[in-house]
Amino acid sequence: MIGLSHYLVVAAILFAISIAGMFLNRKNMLVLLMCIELMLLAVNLNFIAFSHYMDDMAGQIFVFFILTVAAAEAAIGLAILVVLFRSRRTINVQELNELKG
Amino acid sequence: MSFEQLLFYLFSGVLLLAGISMVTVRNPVYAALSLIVCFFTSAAIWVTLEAEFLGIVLVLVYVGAVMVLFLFVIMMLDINHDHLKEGFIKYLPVGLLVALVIAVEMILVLSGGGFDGEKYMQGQRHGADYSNTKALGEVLYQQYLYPFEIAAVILLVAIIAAITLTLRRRPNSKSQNIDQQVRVKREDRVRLVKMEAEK
Amino acid sequence: MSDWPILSFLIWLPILGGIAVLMLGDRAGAREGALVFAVLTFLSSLVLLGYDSAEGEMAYKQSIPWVNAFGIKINYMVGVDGISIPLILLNTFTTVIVVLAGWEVIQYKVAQYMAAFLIMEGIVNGVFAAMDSMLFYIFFEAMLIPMFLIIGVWGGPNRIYATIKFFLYTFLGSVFLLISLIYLYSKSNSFTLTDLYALELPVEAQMLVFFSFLLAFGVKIPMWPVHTWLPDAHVEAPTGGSVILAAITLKVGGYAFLRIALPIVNDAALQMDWLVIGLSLFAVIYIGFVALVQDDMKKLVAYSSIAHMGFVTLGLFLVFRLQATYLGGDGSTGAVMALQGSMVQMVSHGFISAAMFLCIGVLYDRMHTREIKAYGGVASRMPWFAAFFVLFAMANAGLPGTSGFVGEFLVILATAKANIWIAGLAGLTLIIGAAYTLWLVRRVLYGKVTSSEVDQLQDLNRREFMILSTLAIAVLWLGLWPHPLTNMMEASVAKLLEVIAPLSEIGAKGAVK
Amino acid sequence: METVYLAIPLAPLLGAIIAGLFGKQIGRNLSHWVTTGSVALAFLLSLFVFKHITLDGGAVYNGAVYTWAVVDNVKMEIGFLIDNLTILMMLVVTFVSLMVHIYTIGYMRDDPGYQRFFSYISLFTFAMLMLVMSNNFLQLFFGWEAVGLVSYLLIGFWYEKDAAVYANMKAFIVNRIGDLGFLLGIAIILIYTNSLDYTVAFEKFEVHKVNLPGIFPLTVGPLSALDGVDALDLAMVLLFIGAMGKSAQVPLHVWLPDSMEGPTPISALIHAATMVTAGIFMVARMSPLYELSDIALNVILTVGATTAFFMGLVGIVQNDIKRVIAYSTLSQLGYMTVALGASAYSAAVFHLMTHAFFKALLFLAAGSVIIAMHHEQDMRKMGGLRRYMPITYWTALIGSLALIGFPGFSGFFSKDLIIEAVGKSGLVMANYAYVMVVLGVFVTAFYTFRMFFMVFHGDERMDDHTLAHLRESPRVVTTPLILLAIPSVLAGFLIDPVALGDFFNQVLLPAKEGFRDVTTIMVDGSKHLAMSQLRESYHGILGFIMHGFLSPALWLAAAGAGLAWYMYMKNDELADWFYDHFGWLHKLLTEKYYLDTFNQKVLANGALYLGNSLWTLGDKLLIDGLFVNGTVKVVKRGAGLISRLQTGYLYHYAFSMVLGIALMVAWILFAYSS
Repeated sequence: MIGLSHYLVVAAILFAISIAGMFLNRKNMLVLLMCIELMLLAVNLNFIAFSHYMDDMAGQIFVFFILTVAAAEAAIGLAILVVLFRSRRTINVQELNELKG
Repeated sequence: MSFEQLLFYLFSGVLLLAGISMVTVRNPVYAALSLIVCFFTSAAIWVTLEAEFLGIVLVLVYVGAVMVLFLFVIMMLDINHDHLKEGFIKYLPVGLLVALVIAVEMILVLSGGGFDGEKYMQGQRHGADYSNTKALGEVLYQQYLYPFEIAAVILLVAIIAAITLTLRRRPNSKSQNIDQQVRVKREDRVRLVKMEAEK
Repeated sequence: MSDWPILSFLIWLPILGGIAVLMLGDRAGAREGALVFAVLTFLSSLVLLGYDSAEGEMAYKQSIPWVNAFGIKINYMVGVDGISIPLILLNTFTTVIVVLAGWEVIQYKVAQYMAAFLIMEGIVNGVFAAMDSMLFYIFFEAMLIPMFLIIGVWGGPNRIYATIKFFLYTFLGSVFLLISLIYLYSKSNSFTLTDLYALELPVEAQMLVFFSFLLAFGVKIPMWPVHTWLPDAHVEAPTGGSVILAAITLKVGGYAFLRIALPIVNDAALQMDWLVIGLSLFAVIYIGFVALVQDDMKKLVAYSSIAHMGFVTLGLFLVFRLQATYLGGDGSTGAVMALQGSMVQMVSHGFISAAMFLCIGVLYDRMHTREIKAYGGVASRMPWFAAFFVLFAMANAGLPGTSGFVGEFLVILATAKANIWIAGLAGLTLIIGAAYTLWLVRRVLYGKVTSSEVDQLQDLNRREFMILSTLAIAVLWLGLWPHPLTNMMEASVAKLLEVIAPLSEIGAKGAVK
Repeated sequence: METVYLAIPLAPLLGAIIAGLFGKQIGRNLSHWVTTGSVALAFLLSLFVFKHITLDGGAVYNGAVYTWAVVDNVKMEIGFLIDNLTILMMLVVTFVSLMVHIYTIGYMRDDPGYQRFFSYISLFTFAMLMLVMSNNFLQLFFGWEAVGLVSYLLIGFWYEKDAAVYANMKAFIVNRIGDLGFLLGIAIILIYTNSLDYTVAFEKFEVHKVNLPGIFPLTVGPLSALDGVDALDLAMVLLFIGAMGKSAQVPLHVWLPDSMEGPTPISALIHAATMVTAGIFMVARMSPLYELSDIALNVILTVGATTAFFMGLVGIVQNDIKRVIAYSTLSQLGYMTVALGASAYSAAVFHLMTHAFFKALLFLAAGSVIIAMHHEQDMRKMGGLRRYMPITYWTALIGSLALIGFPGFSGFFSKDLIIEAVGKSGLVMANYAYVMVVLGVFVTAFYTFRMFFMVFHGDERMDDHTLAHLRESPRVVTTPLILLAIPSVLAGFLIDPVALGDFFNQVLLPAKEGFRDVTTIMVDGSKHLAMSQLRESYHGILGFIMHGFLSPALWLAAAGAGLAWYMYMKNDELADWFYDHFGWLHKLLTEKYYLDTFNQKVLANGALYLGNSLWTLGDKLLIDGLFVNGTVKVVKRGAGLISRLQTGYLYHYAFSMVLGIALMVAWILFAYSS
């Protein structure tokens, strides 16, 4: 039988992969954004799994909202990326340290 | 191994492999494509979990819109990809270590026994007449109406924000400014100069 | 006339006056305006001399509910007794002096300068008149602001360091004070001082409150080892600032000990009196030696202030021992004498330190240096100044006939009653105090004229002469006839002593250590 | 009468204020007229009081002028106690002061600080009168310190002279050491009597003989030795420490020789005749209390005897004329102190009086010499002045004879009385004291005549310019010399009434049941027999003089004077021989037993060193450096460190977030696994 924990484990591994991705692609902001999408996907998978096994629609509702917000986030993130690239001619995160105190 | 299990392992395997390839490939285009694979396979998993609507939405919205956007941006920005992969090997151990720690920890949490109950072994199965879309809709438009509307507003704001951020006024492009044209007054156009009459 | 809220008048008149002077801005008349307000306040404060000192009760009381929200009640409650009145008079008097002292010297932002002192005056009057601990706290803290500005704006080259040090130091203590007051409120449900006096707390709780009081007021006085802000602040402050700092703000610390700390947490104070007595002795002796080696005149006087204030805390905290070692019979315990000695010491130190700083100001205005080395032989060029300086120096060294003697004398007499050894140690100030003061006199006034700058010194002008002679009269008057002062506070002190260390209880508690 | 009493001190005060504040306006002449007049008035009024009380047998006055303060039921008043002791002191003070005023007109003629000087000495007269007329400890202390202040001002009168301003500071601070003891003594008396009044103290201690427990709560450890000390003993010793400061007894004597930096009239008035005797006066005044404490009396005896002999020795090697007299003053003060210790209070006061006259005379004569020598004070550059300054010569001779105790001169009576009294004293230290005072007589005679011969006899050793201008001082200088010479000779004949008679037996407090009257000077006849024995063996002046010829003192004095004559007039080689063979002694004496060196090197420099190290180590390094600025530094460093964490790189922030998640999950794992 495929139980809830199977899905949760898959989601966890997926989440870990995306974290590893954030470390590995620390220069490329595009891939970073994608990693975030992947993380959200892992989260969503959890929600859906829970929703299914606990027979609660709320989980899916959440996924719905997450998808919405993630889409908005992706749009704005990419927009910022574009603006950034226009002004700095790079998306290399290592060159961006304006936040330094 | 039942068919169900087969599907699960198949999709999960592909999902994880695609995820790994996404974070490791050099070319961001490939990365985006791997991500698309991820989306597809997880949509499939969702469907097996009777979340048909969301599965379809994932494919439509993410694969169809978001990822295309990504690809657009990747191609639009002419980026030196080789340069961006520098330091990959250097950070590989750290990344793997952290990922491993997180994964192990989470798996430990999950396998701690909290989800072992009978209830979590078999999900709720519905009949053929069950409509996931309908069920979702019923909850969404009744119980979660306001959050839904807020989500809509967020999307709208995101659109506006994205447009304003990327909108670029080129100095040498010629266009009409309707607003200014309408508001113009007589004095702005004609200047009356009083001069002494010549004698 | 009896309904006339004289205390509120004394608090708010100078503050409003200060605002009015501020509004005058750089237009001419700021000095005159400030003087008018200062003199007016001083004259009205003389009304307080009509206080009936026989009973020692709070008089001229006024109480208005001020904050009554969220279950917190703070009253605008003011009143004075024989302990507060001399200090209020000292304050109003000193402000007049300070306004006069800055008359020609201050040319930069005159209106603001004068306004700061007027506002300071009102706030300090508030401190001395407050009968509500929260009101006291507010005035206590508000005092910092004008002082901060005075040092920070009109101060010397290193003023920023000095101001921040001054501010943070005092603030450190204040935080604990606030917490303690809130705690006390939570126990007694009142901020009124008399209610807090009546509050019975376990000794453990009192201990914590006591230490926060000690920190708050000890910094203000200041006691060793939290004194190092004072020399820096004095050195950087303009003359007027130094005068107010030494003559008034230090007194607030002593007054607060007497009015707040001792009566409220008397049990803890009883247990910890050895600590404060020790610190006081330490201040008297240690600081005396430190003063000896200063080569900045203002620093020297600042250190001597600390030593003198050591006598104040010594007298205040001796009461427990005095009450405890009471031998019975027709004599008195000496506790009243100790408290009175402390009070007289505070008032007298107000006059003397003000005079000393003004004297240094006189020299500084002419030579623009406070280095003792730069002087020498001033007496031959400024004989009148030298006469005043020697007088005040002698007062500083506690010569009988000057006010400096009275407080020290009473405190030492009372101390001897408690413990002759402590008296002996405290009495070392007779020697050390004379040593550092006279050495200062010797290096500044005496000897041959050392430099051409000194050679060209002009003697006191009419304004300076007037200021210094007023102070000289005050110093001599207090020294030759302190009776009016001691008489005014006697009953009030005795009454407060009943709260702090009632003879009946102290004996029972077996305080003899 | 009260008005008169009040007027006596206030007249000089008024003079001082007028001359001091308005000296410039009223000019030099008016200044000295005002001050001299006011002191003359005080003198005349004192005479009037003398007649009223002493001669006409008026009642002792003991009353308050005003209430200084009432604190804790202790009434502190300013008031007067006028009895014979007070009157004697008043007469001595005002008379010598008057002489000095007159003398000063001539001596300070050319000084720019003329008015100031007159103001000071009148102020001093006021302070001294307040001291002697006081009826309570508060006013006593006031006068005590006030004379110290004026002394300070006067020693430093020539404030441009470094030595002068050094000396005046030294004088004040050394006196302050004594004052500390004095103040503590007063405090102990206050504890037991709850009053600062003399008479209350006399009565209470006379009646109670207290030795209450509880005065030394801190008698643990090394201090427990004091546990059994009687409060009164301690109080009396402490009061005497005050007297040691003021009356320059070893080891608090160091200020007096240095005080010679002041103008000579001051040395005469303050540092010989009046102020330095304040300590003697005080002990005499407190005789009803001192009589109760044998410990204190022994201390007094020892200190006095030590001072009398050893300070006289130092006088032998001095070459500055004023310093010789200064050491002689120290020595004579030692004699007075010894007398006090032997319970011969009246003898001490008697010597105080005669000494005031002849020592003032000697100082003024020295001043006269100094004027003539154009302010040269080194005796080695004088000599042969007898021919040029006859009046000064003869008056100085009278002073010297009085000082060494030549029979018939005032000093003879007083000093002989003291020696006799010490010899008869039954105290433990009496034998030591007796040897010291008897040897002291020899020393006194030696240094006195050494000075006398060096100055007035022998060759003129000064330079030609000075020699050409040598002449007798003006009338205004010599008149006081002559006036002072008279009592220097004759005052001794008052021995019968003053020292041995009932002069000081006025009743201050009538006897309470079972106790004796409290009198001005009280001697416990049962214990201290010296005076009563002397009184019994006294058979008139002549008898006393004749008896003097039999005592060793006179012969020692003669030997001393003779030796001086031989050494300095006849045979110079003897001095060289002594110098060669007793070089170490000479060195020890010229270095004043190394006390000054010790004070300077150890005490003064030690204090400065201590102050410096406390300041730099304690205040600057520990409190400011470590705590105050240390806190600032820690905060700054910490902030710097923490702000370095804020790199600005997104992935660092992401990393920390991830790390946070990992930790959180780990925490959940551990927290919920059990």
